[in-house]
Amino acid sequence: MTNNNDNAERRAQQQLITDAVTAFARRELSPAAMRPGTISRKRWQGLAELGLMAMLLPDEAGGLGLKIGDLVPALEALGKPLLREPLVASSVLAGSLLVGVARNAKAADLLEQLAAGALLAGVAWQETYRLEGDHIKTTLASDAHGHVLSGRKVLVVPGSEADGLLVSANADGKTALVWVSVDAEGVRAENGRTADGGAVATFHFDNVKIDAADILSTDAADVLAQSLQVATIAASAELLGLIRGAMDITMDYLRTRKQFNKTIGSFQSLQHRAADLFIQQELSAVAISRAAADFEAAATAQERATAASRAKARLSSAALIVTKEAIQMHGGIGYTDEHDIGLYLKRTLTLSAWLGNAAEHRARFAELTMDEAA
Amino acid sequence: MTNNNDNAERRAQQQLITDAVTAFARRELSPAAMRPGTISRKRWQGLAELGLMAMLLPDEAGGLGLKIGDLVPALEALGKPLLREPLVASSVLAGSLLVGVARNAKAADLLEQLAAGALLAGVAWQETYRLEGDHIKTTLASDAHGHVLSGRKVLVVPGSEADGLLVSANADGKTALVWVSVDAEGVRAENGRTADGGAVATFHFDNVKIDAADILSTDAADVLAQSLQVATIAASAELLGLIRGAMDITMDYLRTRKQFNKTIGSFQSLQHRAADLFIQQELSAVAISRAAADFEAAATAQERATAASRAKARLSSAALIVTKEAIQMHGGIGYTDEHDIGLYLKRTLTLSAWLGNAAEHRARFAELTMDEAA
Amino acid sequence: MTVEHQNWNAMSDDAFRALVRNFFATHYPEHLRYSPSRRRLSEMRGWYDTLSEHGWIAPAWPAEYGGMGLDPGKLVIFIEEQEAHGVARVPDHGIIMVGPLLIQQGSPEQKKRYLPKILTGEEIWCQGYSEPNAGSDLASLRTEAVLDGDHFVVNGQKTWSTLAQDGTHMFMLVRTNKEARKQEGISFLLVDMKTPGITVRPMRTLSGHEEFCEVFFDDVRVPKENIVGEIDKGWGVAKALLSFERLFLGSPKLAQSALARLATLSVLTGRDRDPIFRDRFAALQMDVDDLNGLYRRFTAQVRDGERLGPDVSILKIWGTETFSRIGDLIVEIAGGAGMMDGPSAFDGGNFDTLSTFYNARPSTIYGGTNEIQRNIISGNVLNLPSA
Amino acid sequence: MTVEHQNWNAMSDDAFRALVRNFFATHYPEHLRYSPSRRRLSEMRGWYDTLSEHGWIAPAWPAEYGGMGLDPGKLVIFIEEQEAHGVARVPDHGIIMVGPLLIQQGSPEQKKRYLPKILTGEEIWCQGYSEPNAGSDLASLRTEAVLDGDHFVVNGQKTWSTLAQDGTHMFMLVRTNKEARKQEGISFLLVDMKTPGITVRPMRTLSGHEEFCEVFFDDVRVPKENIVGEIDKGWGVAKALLSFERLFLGSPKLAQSALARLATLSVLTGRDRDPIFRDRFAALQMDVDDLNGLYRRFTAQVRDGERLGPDVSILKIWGTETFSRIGDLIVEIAGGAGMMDGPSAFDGGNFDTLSTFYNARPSTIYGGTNEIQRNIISGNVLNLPSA
Repeated sequence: MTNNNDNAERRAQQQLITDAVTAFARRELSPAAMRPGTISRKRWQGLAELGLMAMLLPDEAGGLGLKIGDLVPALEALGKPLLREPLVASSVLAGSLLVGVARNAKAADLLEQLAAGALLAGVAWQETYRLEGDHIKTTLASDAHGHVLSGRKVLVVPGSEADGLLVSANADGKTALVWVSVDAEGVRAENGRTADGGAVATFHFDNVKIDAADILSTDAADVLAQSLQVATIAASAELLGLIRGAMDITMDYLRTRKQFNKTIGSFQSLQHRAADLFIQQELSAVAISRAAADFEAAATAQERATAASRAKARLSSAALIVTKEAIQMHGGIGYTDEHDIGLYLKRTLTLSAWLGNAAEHRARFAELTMDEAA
Repeated sequence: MTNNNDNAERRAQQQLITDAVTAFARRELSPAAMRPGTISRKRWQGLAELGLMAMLLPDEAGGLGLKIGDLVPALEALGKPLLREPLVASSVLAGSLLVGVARNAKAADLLEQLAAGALLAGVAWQETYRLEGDHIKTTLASDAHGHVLSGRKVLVVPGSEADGLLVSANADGKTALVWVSVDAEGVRAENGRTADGGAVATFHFDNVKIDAADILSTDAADVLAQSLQVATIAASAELLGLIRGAMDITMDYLRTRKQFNKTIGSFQSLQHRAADLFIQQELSAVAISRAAADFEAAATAQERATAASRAKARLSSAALIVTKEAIQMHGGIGYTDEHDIGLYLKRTLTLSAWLGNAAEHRARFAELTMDEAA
Repeated sequence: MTVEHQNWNAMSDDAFRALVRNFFATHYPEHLRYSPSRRRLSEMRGWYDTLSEHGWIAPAWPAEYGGMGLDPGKLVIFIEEQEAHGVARVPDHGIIMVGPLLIQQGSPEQKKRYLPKILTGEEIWCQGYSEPNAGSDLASLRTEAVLDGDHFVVNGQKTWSTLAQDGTHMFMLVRTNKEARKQEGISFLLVDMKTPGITVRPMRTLSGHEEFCEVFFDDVRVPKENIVGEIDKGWGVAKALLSFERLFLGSPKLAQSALARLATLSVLTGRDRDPIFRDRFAALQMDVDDLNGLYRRFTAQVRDGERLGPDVSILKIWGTETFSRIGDLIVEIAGGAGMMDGPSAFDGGNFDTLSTFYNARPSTIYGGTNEIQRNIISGNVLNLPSA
Repeated sequence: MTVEHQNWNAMSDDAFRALVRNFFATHYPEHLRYSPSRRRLSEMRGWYDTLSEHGWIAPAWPAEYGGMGLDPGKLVIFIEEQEAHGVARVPDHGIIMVGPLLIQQGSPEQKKRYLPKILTGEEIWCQGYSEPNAGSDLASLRTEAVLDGDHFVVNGQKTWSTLAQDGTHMFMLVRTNKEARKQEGISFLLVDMKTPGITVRPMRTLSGHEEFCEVFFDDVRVPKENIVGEIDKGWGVAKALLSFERLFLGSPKLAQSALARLATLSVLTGRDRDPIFRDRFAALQMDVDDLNGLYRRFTAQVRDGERLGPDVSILKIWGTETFSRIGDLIVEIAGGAGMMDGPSAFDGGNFDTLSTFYNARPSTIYGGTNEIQRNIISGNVLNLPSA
């Protein structure tokens, strides 16, 4: 598909981005920055300045026109020191949707704001806690008086901290995508917190009037599916960063903490379990780079969905294994909110459940692949 | 149900039997005695002389009138040094069936032979490799000319080494039980070996003529189900003996084998895995004694079935966990046929699959209990 | 306080069960039922008083000391009904740890001084064992008590003291002899938390609760007679508590109530009809059943007056790890709701999908990590050689 | 022997794949396809000759030494097609171990003497590493070789020598210096099995095959020039082979073909429609997929001329344990047939339900037990301190 020159160029570009991101992460991110539940608009701006918001956007939208595989190392580097800002939800997912529906003035405008770091968007697509199929109950009804949105969406990140929402709705059997401001009349947020303390909300739309200009698409089913897959791989990449971060902290602890006059890392039973965690880390790295490559090379919707589920099934599972064991290896101190390792567990709980957990993606993988395999 | 005197008497009687069986086991059983695949009629006789064939038989059949709970310690003691003879298949299962249909001259005669150790019976009940329901395809057809048996039964222990078979058959929608000599006309055995080298066969019955006197029951469905449950608990008890035997050998090995100038049992990773095997052993002991007690106290068929499945699910699983780890802990030597520990794995493979493996009994347990639980 | 002591043990099991069930139904506050995490004293004070007034606060203590004196069979019924009704634990270190210990090993004066106030709830106890650098390696503790006249002067720091912020008294291990080998030279001390020089700092846990505290001792003067047993022999005193603690920590209670929560969530999510879930639930059900069986085996040993052996460690391992597996499955079937802090709204009702998961985390750590328990089994039960 | 060497690497992947597929379809004996266990030389001799005659016996050797000289991409295709067609391994210690080693580290004389006869199959190699008291602790081996004139005199015993009964030659580790520390003083020696004083005793395994042998050495005289590399420096020579061996032992081949067998049995038993089975199969499929990914990462390292690090041990662990889990599930879904030795007759065909399970047992033991591999990871990759 690409020749060697392209490949070399791509690798060089990836390296540039990753270096910049790593430097940013070292400067701006830390577990301490994770603790407050609120998003820093300044850091959000900073992420935009790195080009992260624009990576997946095409050239004509002011973006870099990169692919998901290019984003993986950057997200990994940001996940490792813990990132409070909802880069995957509000940039990767929202951005992919906007790019997908781009021939539209409003979408182009939103994209421009997004690329500049001036927009914090939420994507309201999910209506139950399950990784559901295509049926959408939220409706966009249109008549001579205009357009009206009604329904309920759950698990919308970043809740009321969002400037506005991209909402999927059933419009005469097709999937529409509309832009709704969070303070529009008829919009009600039930705010909550994710496990890691981030903002999230259930949004109720009670006959919300929608301007025609804010209807970004009336046939967005494929774009939505594909954007969710991109976000799923992106979330998996952030999980890989979490795994690496938790591993570093835990291995350091094993190398230094003493009990019974011995460094606890010298106890063979912990050593062997550490080896198993390392295997989980390496499997995760392999799984995600393969999924990204498969996704890019995919010819069919089924292949894309398979790639995304493969990544999320492995990463959601591996990250939980690693962070749970990290707590156990830390002993009591790991269970207090005072030690950073707990933040890794909480962030992992959040990201591993979001967009479908391991069991849900394993089930989807089975559906997608099984009749060939068994 | 019983008063304290009865209980004390029962415990004393159990102790007597267990002591006698243990002495017999020490004298007559050993891995070496397990190696030849053939059954020793002399040992079979010896087991009968211990009263083992008669334990479950009622007084009037020359038996001891004991219950499954009394048999558990004896089977455990026999399983531990490895028992080649098919005590559960040809005595517990066959005996329970014969007792269940006992008002019958032929059955009484067979029971007498069984109690004396003169009979080696096979029970042919299973038609597929699954732990199936009640539907029996083998038929017993009757008309003016007499009775004819046709069909196929699999996994019949001890294959052609049996003197005769107790065969279940569909007789006009009811379950008949008939006695068939292995060399009767129309009986064909496809002999095989179980994993542990024991005799087993698929029997084909091609219009086999059955004497009216050899029809032991024409309504044996309940007796068959209950006898299989008794045998399932008995097989679980033998598996407990296997676990204990494999544990003893393996812990001895860990205490003595040296590598890297250290006794391998001093390596903490092996120590912790050994602790987990010990937990499996103790859970198994608890599971089986509870299952036996539940079975005896059961008021319904459902309770009896639940007790049996609970025991077999735990024991089939635990015994495989223990014997597989035992091989791993022995290293290469454990994989040769020259070391005894392999015999424990092979016997475990045989007994854990026979009468339903862990997954099958877990599924049955779920069916039997789930609508109350979840 | 006058309490009418009945001969509960003479009742039939069924009658006793009915009585207990009725008691909980009548007296236990509805809003405190099925609490997912540990309740503070302020929330449980009313219930403590109710139990106390009826003489039901200490079901396992002998009647002569003011307990119900239940035999193990009746005690099991009591616990089962408590569990079935969703009754939360009161702050019970005095009732389940200090009380039984003093009854066994306390001086007559100590029994007289402390037991009645545990029964009334006037005094609430907390534990002072762990230290920042002596977590699982308890014997290396460094908090020291130096004799000065008729007082010990205590200096040092304790940690992981459960709900110490609610405690009026602490039972603690202190080093009274620095020359002796690790496990010797430790004494078992009873301390009034109001004594000057004590600072309590609650620690927030992952689940957001202030369940544990750090406690600092700065020249704290404790009367000499507050030692339990002999001076320098506190390790033996504590050890008796430790194997009892393992029995307690291995109680099927946690796993059983977690399984009930799992069943509830499976109905809320519709997973109760999913074959994959049913298979895993059946396995966990059997794991809990066998945990129950193990527990009864050990309690029967206690009932028969046998000393608990080191094998009781298997109970703590199996109990807490079964609990943990159930917590994992709750999170799994919660799907997207597994990312939410606190309760999520399902169609059939609210459900906190992470509380069991969080509660399972410390269970495999406290009371001697499960690694320590496995060391005990391999060394003291299986006699595998030490490294 | 004259073989026409083609420039395979210049072909397109598709064309090469078609060629290889056609080759196997045309030449490989039908009755030897999908063999569940290791085949003996007598069964594989014909196929060895066929490969040899076509110059296909050593796909990974450089063309200048008579191999196909395939680049890694083509090699993967070759292996995939081999696997897909169910082609069994020939006795290949010469091809995959001794050959590459000699090409790298052998003297010109050794290359000339040994390589051609490996290609023709005139000489079949076996391994002499393990000893009864030096299983995983290879460095403590005791078989000694004492220099006597221009010969070494070898005494001792080797074990776990795969198919040594079919070998004409053995590559072995011997102790040439007893004074030196454990890993020093070991030399790498090539031995003709016809030399007087060698006794081979096949051992029967659990699966009933004579797959391994014990080999006894009683004053066996081996020419001095048969040492590879320097005397006393054999550990380094062997180590290069060991990390290559780990790559080889971690090949997804075993797990992949086991997964195919599992799929076959699931159809025979109807379990392919069972949601519980499908869930577990999907998990195993992903485990195998990621194993594949890992394997390619390490082979890419080899391709790029990088040295394999100690982290290659994860491949051996994950590969063999995934293989083992698949073997377990085969036994499980076999139901009652899981108790049968050898093939059972299902409605759709015969199936040996225990062969994969048995083959999985030694896989976690040989080539350095998985315990040893975990020691390597924790010590040399994670830098955890030694005890």
